[in-house]
Amino acid sequence: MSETTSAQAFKLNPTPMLDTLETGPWPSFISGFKELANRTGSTMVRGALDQLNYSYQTRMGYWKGGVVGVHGYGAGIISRYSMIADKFPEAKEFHTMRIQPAPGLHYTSKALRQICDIWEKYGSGLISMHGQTGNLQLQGIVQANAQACFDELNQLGWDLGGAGATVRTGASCVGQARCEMACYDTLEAHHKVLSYYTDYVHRPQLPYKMKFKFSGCPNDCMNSIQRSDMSVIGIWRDDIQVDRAELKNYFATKGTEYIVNNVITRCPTQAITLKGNDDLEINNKDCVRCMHCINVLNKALSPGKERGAALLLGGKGHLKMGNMLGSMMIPFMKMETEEDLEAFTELTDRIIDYWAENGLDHERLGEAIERIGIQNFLDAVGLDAHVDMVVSPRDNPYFKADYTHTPVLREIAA
Amino acid sequence: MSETTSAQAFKLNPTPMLDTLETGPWPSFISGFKELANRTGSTMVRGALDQLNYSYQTRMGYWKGGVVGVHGYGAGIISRYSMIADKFPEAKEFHTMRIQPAPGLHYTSKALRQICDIWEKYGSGLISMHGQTGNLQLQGIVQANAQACFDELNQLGWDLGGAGATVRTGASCVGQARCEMACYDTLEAHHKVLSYYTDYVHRPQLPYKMKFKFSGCPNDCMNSIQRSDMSVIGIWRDDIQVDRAELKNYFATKGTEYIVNNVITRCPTQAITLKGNDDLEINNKDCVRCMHCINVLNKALSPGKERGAALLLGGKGHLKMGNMLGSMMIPFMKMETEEDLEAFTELTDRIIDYWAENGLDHERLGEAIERIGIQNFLDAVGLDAHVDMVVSPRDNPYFKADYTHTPVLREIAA
Amino acid sequence: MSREWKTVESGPHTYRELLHPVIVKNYGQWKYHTRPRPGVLRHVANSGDVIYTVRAGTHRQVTIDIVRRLCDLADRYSDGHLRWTVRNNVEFMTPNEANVAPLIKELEALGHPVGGTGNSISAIAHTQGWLHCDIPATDASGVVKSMMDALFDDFVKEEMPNRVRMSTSCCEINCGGQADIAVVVQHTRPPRINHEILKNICEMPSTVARCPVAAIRPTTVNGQPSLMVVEEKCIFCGACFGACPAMEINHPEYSKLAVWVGGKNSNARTRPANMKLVCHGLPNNPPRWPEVTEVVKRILGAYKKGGREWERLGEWADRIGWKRFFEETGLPFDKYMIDNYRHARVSFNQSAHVRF
Amino acid sequence: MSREWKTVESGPHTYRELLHPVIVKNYGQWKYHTRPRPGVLRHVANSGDVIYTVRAGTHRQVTIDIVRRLCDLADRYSDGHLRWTVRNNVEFMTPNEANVAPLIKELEALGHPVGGTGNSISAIAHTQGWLHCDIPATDASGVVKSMMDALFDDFVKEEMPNRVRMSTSCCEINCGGQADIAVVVQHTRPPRINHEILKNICEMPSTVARCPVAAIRPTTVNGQPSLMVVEEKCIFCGACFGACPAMEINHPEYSKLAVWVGGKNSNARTRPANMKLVCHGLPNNPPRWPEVTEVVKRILGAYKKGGREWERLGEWADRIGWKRFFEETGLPFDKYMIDNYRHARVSFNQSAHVRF
Ligand code: SRM
Ligand code: SRM
Ligand code: SRM
Ligand code: SRM
Ligand code: SF4
Ligand code: SF4
Ligand code: SF4
Ligand code: SF4
Ligand code: SF4
Ligand code: SF4
Ligand code: SF4
Ligand code: SF4
Repeated sequence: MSETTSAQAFKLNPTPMLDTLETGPWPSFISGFKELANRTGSTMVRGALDQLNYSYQTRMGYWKGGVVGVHGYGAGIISRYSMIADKFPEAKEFHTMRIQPAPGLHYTSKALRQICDIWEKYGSGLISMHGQTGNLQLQGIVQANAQACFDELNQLGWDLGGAGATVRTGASCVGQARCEMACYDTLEAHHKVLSYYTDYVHRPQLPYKMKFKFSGCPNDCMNSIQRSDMSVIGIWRDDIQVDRAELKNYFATKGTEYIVNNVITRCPTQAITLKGNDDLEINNKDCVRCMHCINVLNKALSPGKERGAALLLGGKGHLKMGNMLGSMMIPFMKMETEEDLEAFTELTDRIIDYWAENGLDHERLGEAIERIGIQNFLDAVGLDAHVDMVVSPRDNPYFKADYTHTPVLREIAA
Repeated sequence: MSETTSAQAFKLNPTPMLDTLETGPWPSFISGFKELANRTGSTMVRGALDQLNYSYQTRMGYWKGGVVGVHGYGAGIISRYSMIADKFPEAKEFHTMRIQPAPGLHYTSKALRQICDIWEKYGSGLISMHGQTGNLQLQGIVQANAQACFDELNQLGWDLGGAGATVRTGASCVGQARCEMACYDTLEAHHKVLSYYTDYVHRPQLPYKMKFKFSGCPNDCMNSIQRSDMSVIGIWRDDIQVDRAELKNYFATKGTEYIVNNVITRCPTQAITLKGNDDLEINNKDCVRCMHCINVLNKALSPGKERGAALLLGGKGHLKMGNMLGSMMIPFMKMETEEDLEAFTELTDRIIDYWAENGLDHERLGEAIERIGIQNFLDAVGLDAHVDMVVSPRDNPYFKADYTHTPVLREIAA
Repeated sequence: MSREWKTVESGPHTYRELLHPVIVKNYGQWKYHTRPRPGVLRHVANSGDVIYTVRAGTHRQVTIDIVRRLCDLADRYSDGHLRWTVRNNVEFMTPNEANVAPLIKELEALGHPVGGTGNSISAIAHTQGWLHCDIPATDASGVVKSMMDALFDDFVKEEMPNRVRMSTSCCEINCGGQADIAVVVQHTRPPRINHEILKNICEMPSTVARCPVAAIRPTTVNGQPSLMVVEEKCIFCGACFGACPAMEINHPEYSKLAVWVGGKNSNARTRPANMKLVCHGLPNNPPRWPEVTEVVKRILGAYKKGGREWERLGEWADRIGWKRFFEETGLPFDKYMIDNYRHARVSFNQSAHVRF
Repeated sequence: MSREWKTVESGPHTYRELLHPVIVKNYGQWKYHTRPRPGVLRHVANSGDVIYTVRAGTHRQVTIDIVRRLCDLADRYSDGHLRWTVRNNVEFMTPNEANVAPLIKELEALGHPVGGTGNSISAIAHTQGWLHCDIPATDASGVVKSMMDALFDDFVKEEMPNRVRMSTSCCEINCGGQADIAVVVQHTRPPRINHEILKNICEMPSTVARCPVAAIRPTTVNGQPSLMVVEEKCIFCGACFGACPAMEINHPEYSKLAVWVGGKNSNARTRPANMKLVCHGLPNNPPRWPEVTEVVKRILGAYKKGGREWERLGEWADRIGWKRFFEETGLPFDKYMIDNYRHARVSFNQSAHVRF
């Protein structure tokens, strides 16, 4: 029920600026939009194209926010009203529904077709696939259609994602589904954890946004360290597994020079040494789990057997502080059983609760920890400090240790 | 004229705590003090020992400052009055005269004996040789003797050093006097620059202290990068000089393995490559002048021929910010002729003037630059920005460039 | 509106039934992979099973028509299964090697380039821009389309030293995330305050609090409580505009584009690193932003030439030194590229290490 | 007092006439050096001239008697020339190789150990302490004498991986400067305010301004303007005490000693680096501070064992990782060692790099 007119009467308006984007080898979103509009006769898409063309001409944006939602939810739809609806009335409403996809962004054609059909019925037919946070973004719906559209989607198992001061939609790498590097089941962890926080996703009740991202190994294909407050990165605790035969093969086919220059000398901690002319040895005590040697020699080397995940806190974008990368909090947690995942959410609960109580309005977790001081944070959430949390111990003398604190003496006496 | 009594009557008081420091192989300052007191019968030294012993017992210090000076100077003497003169009246005054030694801390026995004689006449006979800033510290004089003592020293060419909000006494490494690494004449530069700033040394008129240190090469034997606001470090601009014969010799005597492990692999930028089995090549474009290869192979390698100095700004101790290391301002200045040194002080004048006008009370140069912003600082002192000033370009977007600033376009158009 | 359906707060969609059967069978049991050609991965399981992945670029801003066509391909070549990557590429997985070549052919016929794997330039992560956001100064989709047209070859080939990740963001907030090369809006003037609308729509205390440098102060304008910006303090970040639409930071001329390089999120070899500013003041020049593409091409050209195998862009610049980076790319370094924000000091060259 | 002399503001003493003639002759013309034995350097000039340097430890807090004795030696063995190093060692330079052995013998007889060169532990830079300063919490000279007694062997031998520079400071200001190992006072309580003396001696605005965290506030005590410290904010740094003696930070029990490692000022190999906190809460335990020596010995023992040739202490810790540093030294890491000051974030492990 998007606003359409009869197909014969429908004609797009001139969009000279946008038309220049229809040339060149890379897929043109403008061509896609036009094709859709022409087929469906969507005036909303026409209006959006007109306004976009106008933005290209004037080099200014013309959307403003508002409040659009579905019953019982406080988030999930990004509302957009045109500031120049007098000029382009066809796109005066142009809201986006953020749909949480399955972990790993897996679909069947059947599931996608169902979405397309519902979206053709209620919305513009435009989709952003996917948003940077990981939502399937259905772009272009009027308020009047939102509830009905959502209800149909929801019946098929789709739910809205987060927006505003909520836990946001999660993201997980393909992980064990297809990747030999995965140290835990990212899809399952994503699914469990985000399901657990459903209430926080739908109803803003936090100081600000809170993102979880799940990467199966330190390659961090989800960019979790920079793009999420809670970055869950797969890791292993024991030795790198070595397939000696495959290793020999690599030396034979790639040559020693290649392996020296591309593997041995590139290990960040010089944990790998050449043995003789055609073998190498890894000093696992020095290995910092960077993944590089495994990446290059992936047939011969794999993460160890004792696998789990590390939790890094406080990654986020530019706002107020500049880019922030998450920092190491827990180097290793098992992530295999139900109980492991419960222990995980038990911990993240404590962290979120603390932040919810102590964070300022619009202050991300990482900023709050920095402002409040990591010592206070650790004490409050019941975590012990350990040296992996830092690159090196502090280099300024401005700390307040309790004066009774003399652990070293006990040690030395012993 | 230090307060003495007749030698027979003189007896030290018990100092049981201090006496424990008279054992052990390292020279004992306590034994030295006692020897002196016993010989000269100095009651001031006795009082100082008594008070020091009391400090050892109570674990507290008992000196307070005041104002003691010589005619026409606003600095140079650190005044100390005992807070417990009722207990230890003999050391109720115990001031230190900071004397500026010759650059490089060179003496003749004659010059030192003259000082000793004057100091025996007017002061306690205690000397701190040297203070961390580089002063010859004559410790223990009463106000009444200060002017006469100074006058006698001054007649021999000795002058007071800085204290408080002044340019401080400088420090310079042994440099060209005895070191093959020296890239400029540290002694001469020290002498010229500090003489030039004599007025600033003697009369507090700056926001806070200002230290110059002169190291002849990046080994920085004067710790200038951490201990001085103006760190002047010798450097060269052309290629490292190689004595091929001596290099061959090193390979022959030390062995290739030694040179690979201790030189080639230790170069911070991998600028050195092994050539064949017994030679090496330096890619001088990648060399960052760290000195390491020259240090190890000092017979074969030397700094280039085009020598000068770099200026780093803002090094200092803990106060308020934590340790600060000086940062690169000018990578290369010639330091050979009178004119070179004048150009140097012309530049440091501009820096000091700017800081004098803009620095807050008790704010060191480095802190001021940080607070005010390096851009403003560079503009004000008329220096161009260059990439050597940073480890890498900024990683946060919070900069204000003028909107007319589009240098890149000109470049690209060209 | 009358509703029959009672919402099920189901959270993320279930995934198990969406996975290809070969994946379900070998879940967590993959042994290694190879890349038979750009855009194709071949994963081998401990069981001996093999799955081929064909990756193709998309418009990201797609439509139901485009999605349906991709579904057709999935039905034909990958048993009805498909997935998207974090960089908006689509992936088809099939155990059937024979499907690979025809699938590629059809994808290319539809205009979806096959590539983006290994040491290629993958699709550029980007953001809403003028199409949908309420605070953008540019149109990320358009900038990206323009750049990808120019970088097309490096998407379908694997000829860079290592993978290249790029992003483009339409305001300084940077929803596109950091990347090897990122194009981000940069404002060059303080916000102008629209006092007309401010009084009706501004939550003034939040707006004041949003400013990272406390440049916004309460004031009175025409007898009404309003806000003012202390120009000397303001760093043109636009954070206030996100809090209050009356803080008009966007401007057709004063809002520019900047280029950042060396962002790295992976832990491979070096620790993850923040990206650095290397070019700014580029005009916001729709519909094709040629200056941006030119700068990006220069950087990529120099990296391609000088980077060692497996060396990410930032690692290359760190190795050769940033002075050389500017030399090799021909970009000018200027004073604005020296940090003067909170942690400025740690980026200063606190050493005598210099190159001549 | 009547004066005849009119001050000559001469600045630093002239140096030319103080240099040994061989030095004057070969000034700036040195070619290389060797170390024939610990404590002895042999510099060779382009001219072929040679000068031997004999370096010996001193008490730093010396006396005219000690200095005169050293002058005697200079007259006898180095043509009346001698110098001091930046670490308070004395150096005698002679072109005459035959003078070296007897000079060493006499120095040792006088109690001056010969050494401190090359990869030895040189003398410990230190500060005034209770002997002279107005703000010290300990006596640096005593701590140093105690440590050097224990480290004597490593001064006269060259058996460490690289040179070891140490320092000791009697308050947190750290006049001793940073070093491979530094012992620095650490306060564990806020200053107590002595309101009695405050009103007479305190320049209140300066004292308020001196506090790095704005913990000092004006207040009224017994009707008089005075100061107060906000305890939650105060970081026990003692900066206020330097500005005003009424801010009594020193305390026999609450003032402790901390050990820092890895400071490096030279540019050799790595950039200069700040030293890091590795042990704190050590009691201020005169006259011998045995706990400090014990901790320092542990650190040096581990470094001596594990460090590679030319590797400074901090480089060693960086290479093996700080986790291993704490394991090898047996010192406990604790939460206070995590930075929480201005640049805290840059010291966080913003990566998944960990060792197990
Ligand atoms: C849609 C999306 C861009 C896209 O086209 O993909 C987006 C769009 C917006 N982001 Fe974002 N962000 C999007 C992913 C991100 C990411 C990337 C990520 O999540 O992986 C980041 C960086 C990581 C992070 O969380 O910091 C990001 C950092 C921000 C920020 C800065 C947060 C910060 O603390 O630095 C803001 C500003 C704010 O929240 O006030 C913001 C705000 C916004 C707002 C809500 C602007 C606003 O305040 O009105 C944008 C709404 C646009 C619209 O009309 O739909 N967005 N934003 C992405 C969400 C799609 C989705 O749900 O899947
Ligand atoms: C005497 C000396 C220690 C020693 O025994 O060697 C010393 C002693 C004092 N220093 Fe220092 N500093 C001494 C070298 C240093 C150094 C090292 C250097 O200069 O190479 C530093 C670190 C580098 C630097 O300048 O930052 C140093 C950093 C400080 C600071 C902290 C400055 C900062 O910004 O971090 C203060 C505090 C202040 O100035 O308020 C200070 C203050 C003091 C005062 C004046 C304490 C005070 O405020 O009353 C001490 C006087 C002690 C006395 O009774 O004589 N002293 N001070 C050193 C000077 C001797 C000389 O002139 O040769
Ligand atoms: C499909 C995808 C995950 C997903 O669930 O969607 C993925 C899949 C793989 N990544 Fe990735 N990476 C994916 C995004 C990323 C990202 C994030 C991004 O692109 O935004 C990163 C972090 C980038 C960064 O550091 O900023 C990433 C960093 C890596 C690395 C580390 C590379 C490095 O040297 O720094 C590897 C290791 C390697 O290349 O062998 C890797 C390796 C791989 C492997 C080889 C893992 C495997 O064994 O299967 C997969 C095929 C890679 C290929 O394209 O050749 N993947 N990978 C993502 C594909 C994005 C795309 O369409 O282009
Ligand atoms: C005499 C003295 C300079 C002076 O004018 O007083 C000096 C003299 C020499 N230094 Fe130094 N350094 C002197 C203090 C320093 C300092 C500062 C300090 O000790 O407080 C440093 C910086 C320490 C730091 O990084 O914190 C210093 C870092 C070096 C280095 C770099 C070492 C490294 O690998 O990091 C070298 C290079 C070398 O060892 O070959 C060096 C080399 C040398 C050489 C070999 C230079 C030469 O060719 O003549 C001299 C003999 C060194 C020796 O002891 O074996 N000198 N040297 C200082 C002796 C101090 C002492 O009595 O122990
Ligand atoms: S993060 Fe690791 S486990 Fe996940 S897809 Fe990337 S390489 Fe595989
Ligand atoms: S994973 Fe990284 S750190 Fe570990 S051995 Fe391999 S290359 Fe080295
Ligand atoms: S700083 Fe350089 S020139 Fe000066 S003494 Fe040390 S090594 Fe020699
Ligand atoms: S001086 Fe340092 S950077 Fe230069 S070549 Fe030698 S070791 Fe390398
Ligand atoms: S980068 Fe800025 S303008 Fe673009 S979508 Fe994100 S918030 Fe909106
Ligand atoms: S643009 Fe940024 S700095 Fe300027 S007033 Fe707004 S929030 Fe503050
Ligand atoms: S370290 Fe502190 S107490 Fe010691 S001399 Fe310096 S200022 Fe005085
Ligand atoms: S001790 Fe330091 S933090 Fe505490 S009040 Fe004094 S100056 Fe401020």
